[in-house]
Amino acid sequence: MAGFDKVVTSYADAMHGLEDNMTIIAGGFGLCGIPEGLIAEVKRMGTKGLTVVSNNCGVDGFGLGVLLEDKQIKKMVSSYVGENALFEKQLLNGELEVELTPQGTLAEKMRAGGAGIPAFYTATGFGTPVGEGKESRQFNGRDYILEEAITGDFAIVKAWKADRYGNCMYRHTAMNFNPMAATAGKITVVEVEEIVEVGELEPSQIHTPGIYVDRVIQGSFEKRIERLVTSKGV
Amino acid sequence: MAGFDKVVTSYADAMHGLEDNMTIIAGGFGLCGIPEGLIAEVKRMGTKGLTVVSNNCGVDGFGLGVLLEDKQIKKMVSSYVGENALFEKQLLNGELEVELTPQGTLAEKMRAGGAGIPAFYTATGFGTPVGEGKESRQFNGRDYILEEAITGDFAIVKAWKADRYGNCMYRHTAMNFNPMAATAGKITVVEVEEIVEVGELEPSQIHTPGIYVDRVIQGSFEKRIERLVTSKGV
Amino acid sequence: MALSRDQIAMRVAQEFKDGNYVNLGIGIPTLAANYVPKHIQVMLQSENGLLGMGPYPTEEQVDADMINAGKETVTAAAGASIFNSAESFAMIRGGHVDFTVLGAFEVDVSGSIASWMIPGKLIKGMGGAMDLVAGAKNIIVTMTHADKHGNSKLLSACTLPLTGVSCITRIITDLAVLEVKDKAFHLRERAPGVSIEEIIEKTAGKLVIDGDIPEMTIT
Amino acid sequence: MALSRDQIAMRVAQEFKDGNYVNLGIGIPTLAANYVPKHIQVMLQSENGLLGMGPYPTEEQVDADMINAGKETVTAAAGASIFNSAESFAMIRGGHVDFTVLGAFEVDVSGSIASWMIPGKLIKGMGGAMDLVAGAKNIIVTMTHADKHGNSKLLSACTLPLTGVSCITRIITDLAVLEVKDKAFHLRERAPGVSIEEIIEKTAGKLVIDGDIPEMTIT
Repeated sequence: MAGFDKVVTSYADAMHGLEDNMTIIAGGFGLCGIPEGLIAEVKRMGTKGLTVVSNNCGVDGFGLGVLLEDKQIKKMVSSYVGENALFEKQLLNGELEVELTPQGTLAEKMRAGGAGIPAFYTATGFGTPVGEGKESRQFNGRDYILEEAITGDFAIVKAWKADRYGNCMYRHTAMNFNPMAATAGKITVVEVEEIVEVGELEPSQIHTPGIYVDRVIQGSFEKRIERLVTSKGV
Repeated sequence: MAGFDKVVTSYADAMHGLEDNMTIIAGGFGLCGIPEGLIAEVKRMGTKGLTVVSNNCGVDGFGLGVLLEDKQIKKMVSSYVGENALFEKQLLNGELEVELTPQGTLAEKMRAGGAGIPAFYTATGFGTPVGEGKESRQFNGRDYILEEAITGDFAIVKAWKADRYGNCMYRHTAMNFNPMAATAGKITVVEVEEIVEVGELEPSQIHTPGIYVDRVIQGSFEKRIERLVTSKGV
Repeated sequence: MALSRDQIAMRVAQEFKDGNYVNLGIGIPTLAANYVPKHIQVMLQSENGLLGMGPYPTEEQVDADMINAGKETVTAAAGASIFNSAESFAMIRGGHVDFTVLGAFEVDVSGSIASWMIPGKLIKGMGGAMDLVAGAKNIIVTMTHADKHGNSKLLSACTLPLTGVSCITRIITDLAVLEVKDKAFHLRERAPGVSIEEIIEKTAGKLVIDGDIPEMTIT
Repeated sequence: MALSRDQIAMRVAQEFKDGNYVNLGIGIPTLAANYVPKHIQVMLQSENGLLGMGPYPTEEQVDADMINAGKETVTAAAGASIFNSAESFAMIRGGHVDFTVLGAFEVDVSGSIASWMIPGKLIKGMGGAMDLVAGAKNIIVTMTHADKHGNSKLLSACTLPLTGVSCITRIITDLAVLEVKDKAFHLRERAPGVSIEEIIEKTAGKLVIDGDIPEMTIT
């Protein structure tokens, strides 16, 4: 690797440095826009005691759900985790901890983590269990709570196209949490559908500038659909 | 106007509702990406006592600088105002007030204003005159100050292309503060180089979704260059 | 007669004005999209990052990368925009979405809402609901007036953990349209054939009935 | 001999490592871009929203919509990205830029810097300087060691209003390279032909000289 060339050719290189008890921030919404190969590599590595920050925890047997099978996740920070029987079981057993965070607050916490903002005020969650134990305060007569930023040892991200410098574009709603996750990792790894030549992406159309990205790997994706609904019905 | 069609055909309609003592947030960096025709309309209207939030105040005779000629600006919130002799004169006379705000803090304050975040912590300005009188606080052993959001009665924005629904794209570095300004106005007016058909812009390439935009007007732009430098020199 | 789910959705759709940006929650709220009056245009926001949600795709159009907040495959309408989750919630929390319609377990006379968690049952999470109730300019709650056992869902004070405090101003149930203000439910309309007495009986929180209460027009 | 502006820029450029993202302030810092060693690649960030700044344009390439933070016409290099000002400063304040190089009026032994305001003179504003010193991982200050009147700019405590507190770790002047730590300036290199005595004389703040101080290599 020289200069700004961030392409790695093995998943072992892509996730090199991941250790027990680290925090991983993962892009994706449900099964849409998830770094499938990077998740598979974390499973292969068998790393334990992970804190995983992601809007959801996949489903049984796919997405982040596979990391539950060998009890690799110690704590999940998510807004919604209701798609997963194994998750439920480990939660009830006390083998897994969950920190439920409103979806918008979660996205903003990741952005703040990447942007050097240690904390921000939001109305979301005031007066609810989410606000308990958090500082609250009024601005212009309205109540807000203080929420702190999230950063991770690793961020794992799924993009559509990236150039060798790590400039990324996302496709349709597979963007979701990926751009924020990309900014918030000490080491940010992007798994992409297509690696393109430097200069091929229009500068003002790049969703994630390469400065946030440490490693890029060519992936292949199953792209499982969670709820197939067509104009003919479910 | 019906449904989501936001196109207006006169500058009077574009700035309708602007009154004395209102706050205007203006996009642009120096003379790059400024809503030239909307500024001219504010001058024509003669509205007084304005608070203008913009990274700079143009130059003598161009950009926001023209609003100084008839003393329309009461207060300027900017990061850098050193390009303007009339500005200097009115400041020294006490006819004009200036609130100097670090450039990144200014951009973030606008974003926060649009995003429903009333305040955020930043390291920028701690221990400097910018931090004086502001609450400060440590997170992870580092000092930060609390900065509050900015919103405006009007936001005036310059875009490259917009469709009739107000979806905008910006060109090159003429983007700058425009996307944040667009989110922070009670009424957001966008002056564009080209109005395109709805559906012509690729959804994931839109920089400013139309939900932030109230009015769109076709402009024509001089695009004056502040510092022409070529590979042959200045 | 109590309204059906589709009839509640029809009544909800009457609230929309031409040019409104609307976020519809899962369930009855989503059905409202089918009943938007023909002469107006609304744009649907899906909090996973899509403004301008179109109809469900044909089999040929199905794309795993194009889903809504319910994780269903969808399409983008002409004039749609797609953005990241922080931007999506900036839009919501910044008050740019005109209407949010969502379901609830309970609403009380101060406009507080409980919609995401029943202690003792498995907690799935709040998703974007807390952000939506904190951010939208107008929130409409749709729900049945009472639960299966006949217990009112319109209370003096919510008993379940809250989703948001003092944020609900309008409720559309299978029996009535109510406004929430001054620490009371104000009855505005009743479902066709539903008596004032039934509504009184099934409303546990303070109910104000001012003058004649018209029947809803469901079309 | 004291270094020329270009020689200071040459020495600054030696600090860069292959793959660094660098923000260069106006003046001497900008010159450093001309002296990046051939075998390494750096990418220039311009805080108005451009990562991957290229050379000045030819007359044909000039585009009013493509400028740098100094408001000069520029070009975008291959692999550049362009973004809004909030994103640009998220990048800076989030610590993603490896190096910031900027000028200063004064630096003190605790690493505080004054660079934007001289009371009594017209205040033009701090632009992005306060954000840059708060955000970059490594900051290099370039300046003359003393002002025109021979007064040291390396002080025990800054006398002018600050740009940032305890953020400067490295200073490159026309006379020396110094590290700032443990409440002192540590002399690391001296300009060719400049005596230790001259540096001592022109450094008002505590100066630590450990062992032999090599001359800079300026190429």
